[in-house]
Amino acid sequence: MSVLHTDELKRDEQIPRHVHDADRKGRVYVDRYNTTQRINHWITAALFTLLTLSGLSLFHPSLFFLSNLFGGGQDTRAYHPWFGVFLIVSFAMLFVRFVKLNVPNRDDVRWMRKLGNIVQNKHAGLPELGKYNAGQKMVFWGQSALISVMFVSGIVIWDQYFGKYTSIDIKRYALAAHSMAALIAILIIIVHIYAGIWIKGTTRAMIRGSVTGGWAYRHHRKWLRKVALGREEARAGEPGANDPHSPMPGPVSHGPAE
Amino acid sequence: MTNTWMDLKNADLLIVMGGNPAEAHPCGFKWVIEAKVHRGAKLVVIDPRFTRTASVADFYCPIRQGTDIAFLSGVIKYLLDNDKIQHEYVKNFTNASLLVKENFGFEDGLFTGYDETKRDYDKASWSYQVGDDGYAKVDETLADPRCVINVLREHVKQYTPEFVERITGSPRAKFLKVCEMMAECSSPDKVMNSLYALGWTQHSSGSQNIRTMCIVQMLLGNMGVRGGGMNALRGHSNIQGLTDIGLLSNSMPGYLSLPVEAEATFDQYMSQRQFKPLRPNQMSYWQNYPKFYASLQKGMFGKAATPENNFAYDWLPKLDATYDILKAFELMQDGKMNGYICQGFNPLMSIPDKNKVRASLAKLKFLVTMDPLETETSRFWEDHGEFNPIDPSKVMTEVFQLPVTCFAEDEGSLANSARWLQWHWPAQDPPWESRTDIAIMSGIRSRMLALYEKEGGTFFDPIVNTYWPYLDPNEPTPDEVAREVNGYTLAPIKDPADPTKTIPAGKQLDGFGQLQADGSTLCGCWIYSGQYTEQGNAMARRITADPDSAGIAPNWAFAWPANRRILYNRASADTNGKPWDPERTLIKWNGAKWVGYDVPDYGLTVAPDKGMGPFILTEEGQARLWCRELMRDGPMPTHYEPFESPVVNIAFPKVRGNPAGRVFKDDWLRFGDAKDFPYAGTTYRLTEHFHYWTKHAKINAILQPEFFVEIGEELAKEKGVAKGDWVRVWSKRGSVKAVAVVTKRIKPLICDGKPVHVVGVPIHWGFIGETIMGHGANTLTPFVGDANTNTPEFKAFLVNLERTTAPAVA
Amino acid sequence: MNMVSRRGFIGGAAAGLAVTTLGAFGFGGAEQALAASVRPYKLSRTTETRNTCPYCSVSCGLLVYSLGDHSKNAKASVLHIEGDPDHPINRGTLCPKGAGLLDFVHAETRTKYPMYRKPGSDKLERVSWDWALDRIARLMKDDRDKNFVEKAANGTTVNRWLTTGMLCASASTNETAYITYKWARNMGMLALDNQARI
Amino acid sequence: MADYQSLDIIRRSASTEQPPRVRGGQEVAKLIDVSRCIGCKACQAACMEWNDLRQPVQTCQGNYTNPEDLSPSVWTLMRFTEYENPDGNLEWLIRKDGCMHCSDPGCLKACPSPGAIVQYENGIVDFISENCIGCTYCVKGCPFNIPRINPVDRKVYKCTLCVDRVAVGQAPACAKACPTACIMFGTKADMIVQAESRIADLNSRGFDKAGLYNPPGVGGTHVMYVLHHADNPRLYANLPQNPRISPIVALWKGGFKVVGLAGLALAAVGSFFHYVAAGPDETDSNDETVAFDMAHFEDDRNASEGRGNDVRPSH
Repeated sequence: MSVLHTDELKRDEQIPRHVHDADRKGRVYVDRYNTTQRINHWITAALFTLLTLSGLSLFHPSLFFLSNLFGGGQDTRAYHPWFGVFLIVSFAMLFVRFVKLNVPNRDDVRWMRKLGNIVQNKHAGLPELGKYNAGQKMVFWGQSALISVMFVSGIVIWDQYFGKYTSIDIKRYALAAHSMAALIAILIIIVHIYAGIWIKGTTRAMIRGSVTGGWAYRHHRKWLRKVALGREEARAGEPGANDPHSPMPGPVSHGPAE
Repeated sequence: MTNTWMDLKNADLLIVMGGNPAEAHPCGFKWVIEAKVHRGAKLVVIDPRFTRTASVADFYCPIRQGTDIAFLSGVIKYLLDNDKIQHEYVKNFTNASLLVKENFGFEDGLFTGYDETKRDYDKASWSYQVGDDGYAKVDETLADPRCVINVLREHVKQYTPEFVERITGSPRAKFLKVCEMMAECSSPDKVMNSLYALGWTQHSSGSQNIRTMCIVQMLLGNMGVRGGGMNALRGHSNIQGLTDIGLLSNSMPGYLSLPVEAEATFDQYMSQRQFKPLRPNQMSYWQNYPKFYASLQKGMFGKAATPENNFAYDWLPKLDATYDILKAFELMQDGKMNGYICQGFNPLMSIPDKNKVRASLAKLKFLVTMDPLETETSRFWEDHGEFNPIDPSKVMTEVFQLPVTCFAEDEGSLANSARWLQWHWPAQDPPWESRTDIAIMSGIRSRMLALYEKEGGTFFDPIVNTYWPYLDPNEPTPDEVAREVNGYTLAPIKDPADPTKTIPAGKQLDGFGQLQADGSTLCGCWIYSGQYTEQGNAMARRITADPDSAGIAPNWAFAWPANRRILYNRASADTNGKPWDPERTLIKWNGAKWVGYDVPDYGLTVAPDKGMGPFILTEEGQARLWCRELMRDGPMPTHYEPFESPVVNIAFPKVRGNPAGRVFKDDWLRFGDAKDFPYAGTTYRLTEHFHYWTKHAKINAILQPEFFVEIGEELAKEKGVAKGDWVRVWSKRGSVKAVAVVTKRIKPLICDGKPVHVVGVPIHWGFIGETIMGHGANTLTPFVGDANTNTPEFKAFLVNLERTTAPAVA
Repeated sequence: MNMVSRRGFIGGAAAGLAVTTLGAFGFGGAEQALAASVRPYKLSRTTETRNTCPYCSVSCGLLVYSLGDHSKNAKASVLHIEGDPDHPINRGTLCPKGAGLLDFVHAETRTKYPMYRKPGSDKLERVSWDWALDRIARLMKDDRDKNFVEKAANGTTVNRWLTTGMLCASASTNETAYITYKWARNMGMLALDNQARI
Repeated sequence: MADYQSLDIIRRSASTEQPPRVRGGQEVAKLIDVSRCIGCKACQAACMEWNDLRQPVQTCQGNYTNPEDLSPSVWTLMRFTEYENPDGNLEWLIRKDGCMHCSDPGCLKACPSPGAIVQYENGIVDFISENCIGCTYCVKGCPFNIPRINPVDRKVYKCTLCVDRVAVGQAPACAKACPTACIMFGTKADMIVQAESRIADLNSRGFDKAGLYNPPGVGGTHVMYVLHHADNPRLYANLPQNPRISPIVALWKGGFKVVGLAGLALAAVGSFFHYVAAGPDETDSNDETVAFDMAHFEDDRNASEGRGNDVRPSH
């Protein structure tokens, strides 16, 4: 991005490399997700959407019309498990990228206690947070668990290829588990999406890859500090090797961010 | 069948022995179930295997195959000892009181007159004591030891329950339970019904098996009554008809018999066919033989058959031996048969000793098969690996496989087991290039005729003079033929029913009562007369009414003879003409004539006090507990072991098999003994299949896809065979591989203290069709025939068995 | 900025989800018409013919249904067979053999054309009817001329032909049987038998 | 496909709309009297013939049950069991397996595709292939393990009770063919009366426990058995003792379906109202400035902190 500078200020190339000056004076952007991560996320999101639409069409009669999006019931039934297969791959990549930053810590507990305030947009007395807050971590772990459940149960009920390996009784449990897990997962995603709408400035992270400095300061101040001090790589999954606050124990080597 | 299929519902006790109707005749068997459901009847099954029939039976008794005569002789003894017989019936309607010749006897398993070298009897002593009046002597008191019933009593005395158990392996308690159930039916209001089929006929003593049950039924008074009778469940749709029409080596239509060589002249021939009554006032209906004969010969040769030439008597081929199927293949094997025509028959699979059959066919100059299906026989020369090992290049037989229409494409009548003649109509056009049998036979005939007319040849008078009045000589219509079989007048005749009337020439006959011996009537098969009268084709009638639900349906199609549905129905009423059981009225005497639901098998106006017996075809007018010289192997049944038996005959240890049973010389060498072949094999049908036809039908192939053998759990354990394993079963004649069905339904039979294991071999697989290729059951079976009918002994033979691997796919 | 439109997309998805969810409570109105139907009855315009089962001797009455109405240009072909309910014995029932008759009528292995195998050959070859019948007549006549026995050794007239035999079909009609009898017996054939023997 | 409207539908899978119920009709049923079954498989043959089904020919597995199992082209199957009763006598128990046409069909309950499974007012439960999506939920819904998926067209098949025949007043092919009238067909009421007389007959023949199998757990069935050992249906090739729709399936397709969707709706609607009530959570210029300062004046980090403390503008 091309940025104009004032003489008093550090030139862009002088400030930490994941912070960039904005067009507007006195504003910065902080890198949050690189392109691969964003593509990975959106592929996952798209698959999840397809799975939700196709899955729901088979879940409740009134939603059966959604199967028309996929060319009818037979096609919906045929595609759904394949979406699932792609999702599991895509999600596994996300998981690997983000798992280290999603390990819960004591800040999360304190943050959770203030949840009542948070939903009222009151941030007073909140702990400073690293890259993710407890809610985001819950989304992460919740989806990880539920997608695993859906994958395993999905295989069991994927009659076309795996029908002969399990008894009908096991399949019945699998079906119940699958649909229950799916509902919870969708619920989580609704909250996830809404959070993106509600917390202004959030979606930019996944679309442009960066957030405004203010957003970072407001929601993930600990993270911002590290980024601003150049102590932490801004990109998720690339924690600063020397960061004593980092919950991650050892260095992880990654490819270039951009 | 003496009775109808529906009439089975009128029985109180149904004995299935020597048959498996649930499996082989399911739709007829429904009437057994009806008897159970609506009458509370009991069903008893006596069989080596717990069959599908047994699965719905009230009582099942196992028996070793080939020992039915011992079992039933035990029953006869039980009935006589316990006085459980229908006295009035036995005394009046059977020959119980007639006196047997003094010099008739039985010793060591042989009747008087046996000639071991001929394996045949001189039957001179097998007749009644005849009085000065020419009639058989009687003792009405039944006290004379030569009374038939006393001779019979003496004959069966050794068959105690213990002895029966030793021979048959039927547990004594079960045997006695069967005796008790049967004995109940000696009361006039209780009726037993015997259903049998090839489980009795396919034995070297097959005819005598049936005889034995006939005796039981006579003692119980169950012949000629509703719900009773002897019911032979015939195997094929028109096997009855073909036999009626005389397509047996020694027959002519209507059970007339071909002359034998000794009957050089017509007078000699007729002297053997007098059927003079043996008791006063008897009808002895066969006395009309000359009428039947003359009318038949008019049908065969038309104008060329005249009273002067004894209706072309000399043109009839004369027998020097019996040319049955077994004999035909024996001739083939010996190179004495050059041509063979199989009009819808599959001898390679149906005749015992498949290896012998294949080798015999290979010696033919030409073989013609006419069949709607490709048969194994038409491809006997084709190498199918272990299923049909042969080198085609060494087989010099010319083979013609001609496509023929099937039931769906042809028209005509079939005679069912109950003697009903039913007409059917074609439902589709002949597919591909198939033609009707009639067209093919006529086509060959026309060509041969032309050749004879052009080239001359050996004695062709009978060929050129054959009566062939059909509009299209190359394809006579079934309608034309049916009219001829029924018969018509050739010249005006007096109406026998009303001598004041004359029936003009060219009219269809109303029945065989109108036949004449002078050549003024023509009739292709006298017993069928009435099938196509001036009123039309009676076989096409479809009137369902059945008064009193008697199981008769008198106006549905036509039943021979004379539309009579239950044979010997006069015997359903007592000596006064009153039904034994009013609930089961068939016919009764109303003071002037016989009336009822069926056509009376009797003189319509002959009063009961005239002393005429109810069995109008016999010379005695009575049923025969002892049958004179009419059977080749004895006037009374005797237990003989099958030719291949796991045990020796404990009744007569010196006798192997039926002393008069048919065995060719080379076949003695192809018998095995119990040392090498310890298990008792038997063959049978399964309900899913019909012989070797349905293996061509996908549906039936799906239902029973593959050749298997059935063995009991005990034998399986002994041989280390599990359900579904492959086993090899072999006899002295050949070896087969099959899947093992290990079952609780076959149990070892304890015969004379030692267990006999039964090996069941169903028959339905071959190397052509939709089913999986299989060896034929006839690979195993012996080439031996019943003494009277020459029917092969498919039901009892010896095999060995071992575990093996699946056959190589050919 | 395209950001707005992206957000709009996300919001739209959420709203869509809400709407579809609401739809599940009966506001959807997306029901299809109740158009489920039964299979058409396949015999409604077929030709029904009375026949008799060709297998065992119970002689079950059949109703044979065929395609085509016997009009000039329609080739009749059986498409279904079931029991004749009027028939006094089977009253409409059929056993597994009878119920499978359709597959006998249309069996793959039905004979289609006259076929001939030459001596020593390993195959059947298609021939014409005329050729086959001519050849059979020739073979039979030659055999009869050569081997017919007019007189026995003792001079009795016997007029028999023993070197060609015949087996007759247990499922052919009485009319076929009669024609067969007349033809075979009048030539002097004695080795003439049928399934009753077996 | 022609729609004869000869049979009215009373239940339709995956449908919330009530089918028309003004006209009422008689329920029909098939009564299978196992005590008079001879295992001849005529029913199987007739079923294949009428419905134009031909399973590939299999092999013999060492018993009489052929084909080995129900399949998309095997809608009914005789299952053979050899049973030695306590008296030591053998009984060959032969049961015709196939769809029971439950009054409360588990398949229909489980089916997600509208109109793929219907129940007619006469009690017949039929699969309408054109609506079948091949998910095999019906397989899991069925308490009798009957429906089978065809891997080629991915549609599920089972006995239709010959609905096409019944619609024109004929008995199902199997019932018509059955040689021993072991399979009877008529109104359900008549079949129950028929069963009673059969049970009385069996009682008189020593089968004290003979009875009718019309399991209440699925609301009764339109294919019923007369069993000689009604106290132990498991003897008959594992006929369930007390079949009912699996509680798991009932849960999944019952309350959960509604509660689950309600939950989703609540979440969506709730979110919207939250937005309306609480409004967006936005960063203000203060936050931005602090962040800018942090990036550009890292030494002054502590000084600039605190400025961002939260007083949210309320909109």
